[in-house]
Amino acid sequence: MADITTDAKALRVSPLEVIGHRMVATSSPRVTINEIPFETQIGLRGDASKAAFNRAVKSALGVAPPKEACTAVEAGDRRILWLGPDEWLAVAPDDTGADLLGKLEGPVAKAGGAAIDLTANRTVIVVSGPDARGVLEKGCLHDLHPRAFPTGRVVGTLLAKSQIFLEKTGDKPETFRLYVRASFARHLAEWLIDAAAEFAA
Amino acid sequence: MVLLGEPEKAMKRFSALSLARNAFTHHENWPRQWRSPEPKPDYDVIVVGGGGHGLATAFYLAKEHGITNVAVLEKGWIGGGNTGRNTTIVRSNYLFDESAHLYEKSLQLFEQLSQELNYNIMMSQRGVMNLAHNLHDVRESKRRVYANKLNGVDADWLEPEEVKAFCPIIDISPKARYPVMGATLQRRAGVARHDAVAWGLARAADDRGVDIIQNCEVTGFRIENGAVTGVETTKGTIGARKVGIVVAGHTSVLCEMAGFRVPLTSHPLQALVSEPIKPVHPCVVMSNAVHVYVSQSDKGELVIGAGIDSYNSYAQRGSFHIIEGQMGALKELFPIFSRLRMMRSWGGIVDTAPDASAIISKTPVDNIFINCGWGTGGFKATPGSGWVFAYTIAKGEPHPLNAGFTLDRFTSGALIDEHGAAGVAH
Amino acid sequence: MTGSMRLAQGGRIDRSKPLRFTFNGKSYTGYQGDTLASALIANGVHLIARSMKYHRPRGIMAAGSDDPNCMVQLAKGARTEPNLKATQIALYDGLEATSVNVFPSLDFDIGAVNGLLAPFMTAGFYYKTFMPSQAFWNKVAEPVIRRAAGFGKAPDAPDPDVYDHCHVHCDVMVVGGGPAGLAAAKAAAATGARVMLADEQSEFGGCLLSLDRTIGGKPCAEWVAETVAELDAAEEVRLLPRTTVTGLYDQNYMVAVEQRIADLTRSSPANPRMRVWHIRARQVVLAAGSHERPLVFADNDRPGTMLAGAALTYLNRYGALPARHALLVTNNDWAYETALTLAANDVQVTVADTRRDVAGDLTDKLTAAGIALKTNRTVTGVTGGKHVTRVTLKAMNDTRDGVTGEAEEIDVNGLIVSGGYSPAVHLHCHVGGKLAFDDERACFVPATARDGLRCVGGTAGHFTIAEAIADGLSAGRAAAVDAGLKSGRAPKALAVEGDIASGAGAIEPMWLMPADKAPNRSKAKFFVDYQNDTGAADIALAAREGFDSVEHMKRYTLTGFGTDQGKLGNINGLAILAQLTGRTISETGTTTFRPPYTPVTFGALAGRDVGDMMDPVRVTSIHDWHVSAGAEFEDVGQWKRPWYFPKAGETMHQAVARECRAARTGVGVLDASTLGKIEVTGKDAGEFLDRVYTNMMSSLKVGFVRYGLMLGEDGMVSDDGTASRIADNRYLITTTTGGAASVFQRLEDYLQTEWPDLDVYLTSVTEQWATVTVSGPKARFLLERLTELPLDPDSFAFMTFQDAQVAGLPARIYRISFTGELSFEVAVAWHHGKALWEAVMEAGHDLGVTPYGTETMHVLRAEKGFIIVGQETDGTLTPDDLGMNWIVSKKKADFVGKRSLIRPDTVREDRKQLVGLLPDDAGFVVPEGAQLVDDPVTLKDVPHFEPPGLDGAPIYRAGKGSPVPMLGHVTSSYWSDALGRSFALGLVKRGRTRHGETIHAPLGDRTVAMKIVDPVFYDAEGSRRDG
Amino acid sequence: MLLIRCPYCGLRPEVEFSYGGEAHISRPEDPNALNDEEWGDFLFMRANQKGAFRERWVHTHGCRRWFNVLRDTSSHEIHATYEVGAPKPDVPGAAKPVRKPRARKSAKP
Repeated sequence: MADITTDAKALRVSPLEVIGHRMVATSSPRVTINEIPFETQIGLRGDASKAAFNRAVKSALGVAPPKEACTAVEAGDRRILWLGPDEWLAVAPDDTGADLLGKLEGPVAKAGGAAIDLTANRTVIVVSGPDARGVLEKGCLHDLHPRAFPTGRVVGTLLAKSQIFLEKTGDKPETFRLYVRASFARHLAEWLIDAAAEFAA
Repeated sequence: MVLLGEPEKAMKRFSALSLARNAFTHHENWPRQWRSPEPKPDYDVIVVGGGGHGLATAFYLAKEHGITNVAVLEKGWIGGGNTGRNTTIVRSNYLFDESAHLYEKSLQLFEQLSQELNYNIMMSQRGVMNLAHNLHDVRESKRRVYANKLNGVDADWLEPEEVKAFCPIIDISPKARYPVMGATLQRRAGVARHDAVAWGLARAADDRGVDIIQNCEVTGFRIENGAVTGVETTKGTIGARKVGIVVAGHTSVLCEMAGFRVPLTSHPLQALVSEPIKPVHPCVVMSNAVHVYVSQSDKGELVIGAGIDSYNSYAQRGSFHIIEGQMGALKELFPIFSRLRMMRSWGGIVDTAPDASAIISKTPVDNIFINCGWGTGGFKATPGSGWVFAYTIAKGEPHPLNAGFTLDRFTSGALIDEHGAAGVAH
Repeated sequence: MTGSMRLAQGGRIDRSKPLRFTFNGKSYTGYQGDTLASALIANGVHLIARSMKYHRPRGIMAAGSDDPNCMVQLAKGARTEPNLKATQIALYDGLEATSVNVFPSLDFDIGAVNGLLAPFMTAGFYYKTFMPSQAFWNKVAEPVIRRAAGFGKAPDAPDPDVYDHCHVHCDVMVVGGGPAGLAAAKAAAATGARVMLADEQSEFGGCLLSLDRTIGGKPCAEWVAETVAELDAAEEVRLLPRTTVTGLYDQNYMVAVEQRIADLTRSSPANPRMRVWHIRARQVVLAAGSHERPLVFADNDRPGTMLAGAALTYLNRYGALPARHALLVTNNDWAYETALTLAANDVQVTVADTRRDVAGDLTDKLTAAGIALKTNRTVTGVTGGKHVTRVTLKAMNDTRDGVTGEAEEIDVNGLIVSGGYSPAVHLHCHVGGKLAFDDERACFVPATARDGLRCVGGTAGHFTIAEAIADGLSAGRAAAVDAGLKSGRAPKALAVEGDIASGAGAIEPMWLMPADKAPNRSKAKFFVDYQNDTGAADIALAAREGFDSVEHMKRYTLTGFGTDQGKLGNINGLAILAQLTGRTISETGTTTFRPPYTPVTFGALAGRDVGDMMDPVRVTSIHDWHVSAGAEFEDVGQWKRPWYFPKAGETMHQAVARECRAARTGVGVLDASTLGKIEVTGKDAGEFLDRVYTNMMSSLKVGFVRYGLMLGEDGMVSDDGTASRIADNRYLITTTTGGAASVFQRLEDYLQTEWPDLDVYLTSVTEQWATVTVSGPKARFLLERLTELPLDPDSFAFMTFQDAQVAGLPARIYRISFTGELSFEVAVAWHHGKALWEAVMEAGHDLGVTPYGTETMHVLRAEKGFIIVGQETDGTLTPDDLGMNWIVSKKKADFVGKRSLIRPDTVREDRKQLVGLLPDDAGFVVPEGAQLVDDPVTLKDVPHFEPPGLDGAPIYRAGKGSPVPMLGHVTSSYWSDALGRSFALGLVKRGRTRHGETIHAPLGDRTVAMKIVDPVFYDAEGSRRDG
Repeated sequence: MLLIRCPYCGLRPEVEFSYGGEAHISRPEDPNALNDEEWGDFLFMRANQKGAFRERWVHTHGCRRWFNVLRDTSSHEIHATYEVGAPKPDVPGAAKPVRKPRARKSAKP
């Protein structure tokens, strides 16, 4: 894919742009809800037992894909989420997309895998605060207690009726990143606003 | 003080008069509604399964074919399986010809069943509406209405305002998540009292000489030279010239005993009722798209069907989220039901065939016949199913009404794919 | 009874907070902490309701969810609620309650005339009558019966309240906050376990709130307060008062309903009225207590009749005196506590015990309290229509199945009864737990062990507080250990003082009490199920008529079918059935216990899944533009797709005709983003697609696009779409909008389980790409304004794609056409969808660029004879049926569904085939779904179906009653602006051989003749696709 | 709400999964070699045991992997879950499923 021009960048509309202000309005010291739009996301497929695949990923992202199920690894501002036994999601800040994809595509394909741009496929919602868990528990069937869901854990699951990847990124305060498909994002944001009302200021 | 009824030869007719007469004798002269006989050494026909379909089979064997040396073997208590666990809807507005003809036969039998059995089965023809919520629904609904009419089965298409007029408590707001875009209506359809169907059939069959033997579980089949000669039961071996297996959810288990397989899977199907309230819901409403069907019983309970659980099960219970998931849809369609309360819930075991249609057929074993695969829709077929199965057993060949429902369709590919009609449990 | 029955002091009510309320329009006062029932009792009101069948006056029997009688309609208007039990309604200021099912009033109820008809209204009487004809039942009898049935009324407006759900996990879930539950929670919490404790009452403590005991040297109320405070302070303990665990499911999954707002305070998403907790626990401790049983004797339902435990609760917990002159009738020791407590509150008490012998220490206590004790007694009558006034006792005969001696009449205004206790084993049984009848304690107790589930205290049949506390402490600790916690120190044992001993002889099983006459010969009623008016005579009739299975008896007599779910009556009913049929109680067995334990509000079960939250609304990145353009939307699965874009004053027909015209003569634009998209990568990608499509995909060249059909293994068309080869080892395939998820899952299935050796990866990219279709003769002209890429047919061939910048956005342009016109599908990143769309609209402004919706798309493709999966198909059609054999590879040895295409039924010659249909009336659009027949019949002339009889005559036959043979149906039908007439697609038996023939569509009032034609109506030679 | 152990992700609630019916039904190597009855059996005949049953589930909302479960259809008790291609565990008290990074062996014997 061609490089994203500066003009094209300005023309992007994130899935939650129109209701971002309502997410902010709902936020309180007890729980905040924000969209992080346009994070670079690249789907990685491959065989983690192959050194070439690991090398290809590591050289682009600074870290090899995690082998332990349901975990994420971080390297600076990049992270790799385990999604399945041969599937990961590489996440990096906005702006790094084309560069990263360029670095990954060829070497990963050569190692028998695949790297696919998924930047627009999902958007990221961060739910954070002492009551973040209280909000998510209204629709998430996982045990989110820190004993069962430590920082660094990632699960693919349903939140209410939307499929998400749920990643816990911090303990103090508890912080979760929700990766939701773009077409569901608005529904999920509405759901979160509703669920967070109990904890609003 | 043991008050078991005396077995009597002749069935006492039920009527307001007999009720009054018995009141003067403190109701001490009512006989058993069906005897509790010990099994005879052998029978012309053994019907395995004392649900509605099995009892109807025995009744019609006796009534229509004069075959009265018949036993119905029931492992528990009659009418205790799906017959006593369904949401009692009776209708015949099926899409495909074979189904429409069979279910219409059944509906016509239902319409006279109270009189025929001298047992009030409370056949309440209050009309069944199947709602359409999107353009696809509308198209398929109309297709079904036209097909029904050409099959001589009553059917109407209602526009949303007509839906509202027929059932004023439905919300037809176009703003709903899945608005009501119309409905099919079969006015002759309705509900019947499920227990009474089983009991009335049992009483009438018993009166014609059929032995209804409860707490008698079939544990095996006697098969000689490819033909059945009897069944083994917890009450001993019983000889039989012909055997009909009508055990719904447990069909696969019985067929396995008889040495052949059937293309069925057994799933939980749940249902629930609300507390009894004053009449508020005048008809039966079903919705495929939002997965709800609901009527109000004569006792005042809202009777609500939940969906089928995806997994195989014989546990007579399903997963709660199946029920819970339907309550949003219920509340959307009937906003005034929100503050009413679920009082009981239960589960049955439904045997489903790949094309969601029944199997009423000969089998690889001579003189064993099966009647199964009714999935979520068996209750409405009860008398019709018994009628054609009795014919099939008596004649050794299917009746034209069930000719399309034989096992060989899974080899030929001539399925009767009623998934459209049976998409939601009923 | 008149006057205040409120004690001057004592109880847990707050006398400083009086609350005013009305019952049946009359004003009363109660206090904070009262239930409606306790407040009524304190006001001397016992007549609360009428029974269902006979409309007998009824009062308060119990103090909790087990009460069968005291149903009321609470509040008014949209927030009214029927059938609530007065015993469960926490009193609030301004509460309004009325009796249900009474007319014109509770005091004078016309329905009571049914009492006179009682001799006829035996169990199941309705099965025996009302059936002179089907019409009589439908038109006369049933409407009357329906009106008579039911209790309260549904609200007449939508529920303004809000409910929500919560999903939580814990190590140990304790159900019930009485002595056993508190002890269990305490012991479990001491290990650091994550503990949850739920109790249906607003205060924890259970029976301890009504009893006088010493626990660990402290008054029990103090112990409760301390324990609750300790639990409340523990970090990992969650206390849920006012929360009923209504069901236990597989693997320790529980559903519990919390009543968060008990009055008319407005709820909101921030403060829901009820919350449904979904709890997954590693270990469960069931400490749900037990339910007291009444005794079955003549007229045992008079208002003023109350269970002994309930009387104690009203007295001790609410400071409400249930009677001033009371008779206690009992068969057990435990009830004596009530007699002694009543006496201590200056109530004149007599005790009638069914047993011949009562333990010495109890008789001593009675003597000391001045209570007369009569042993070996049965009740033979109770008088007092609206309140008990007199009870008649007789001695039992030697065989204890009849009475002897003189009647003794005792004047009372309260009849306290106790038939023993039934453990609340419901949750144990929800997951298949079995029960055994314990003869010594005369009750069913849990008999099977289940991993992770412990029954303690009353639930285990341990009816003393000492047993309950000991049970709880040990079970709580053991549960925590089993949940993986370290045990630490064993909890200190707690001494309990004040229990009435519970040894052998503490209870004598007593079911149907001996009487003057057998119940069916008596004018009196011996109630078993109060709410349904089921009496011992009904059970006897059921047994007599052969309903001797407990399930049959239950169904025939309705025992246990009430809103109390038989908590009070079921055991008595089955025991009487056992007695009447000469079986033991164990042989008779119980009916099945099923969730919910107590009724659950539908709105609570729905939670927040209402309105637009009922199902996710999926939208494209261009959705907001469509909304502001005034589009009408169509639901396609969860998606909202623009259906058409009406301009002011336009009908749908006009709008669609305009949109079609634009796409055929100018340029139209469609948001096609909803199609499913899957990236197929890996060296075997082509081979894989060859196996799942009917046609060859491995031969596709890079840069090219091919249309493809997918079948099920049954050979029936299941989905369609395009495959584009992006690179040697990389394809992008599209699916139908509705089929995206199922196709993706099915492809993964084949890949993972059937062909794991193929080197292929699938990735869903549906929302990576927004797609805008630009279609029409001016499409190229428009698009050339936005991209530098040459778009002429030589540079950009049909069925190819190229990457380019479009409107400054990185894009991929596909030259494919679903309209037959020159057409480009431009795909950009999802977040660029809106920018692209707006650029197209702007660039095409002077060209009259017209947005079109799914309806126009459907018309345009139908004019070309293109199918829509799910519209032309219904899961019963092969490619050949659709005339699409051209897309079925003859070269491939196998592909999914191939083998099924040569089954006997799929090669049948008279299968339905896709055809075009032209109505003779060119201005008439035949409804989709219309059935097609050969003869021009009219629907109203079709006779009612007469099924063939025993002669086995054919279904289709000459004469009346035969159905009309149907040859197919109309699948798509539209007005065509391009053709200037109506047209349709349909399926007709042997249709391809019948082109030129006429077929008929019988509609409501007319029958439309249609000519069968080729399904391609427009530009059959395909001249327009290059523009 | 069953709790199902995905061989890759661990215990997860039922709603994350979809059901796939009887396990170990192999698509015939050469469907054309089958007669109509045999092909019909492949399409439609399924074991429907009461008791221990080997069945397929897919972790739809999680890792999207198909896997096998040995579950009792009369009690809902799950005896074992195992990857596609892993040896069938015994009934009940089966050996733990063998863990492999990527199960791509022949799915069905």
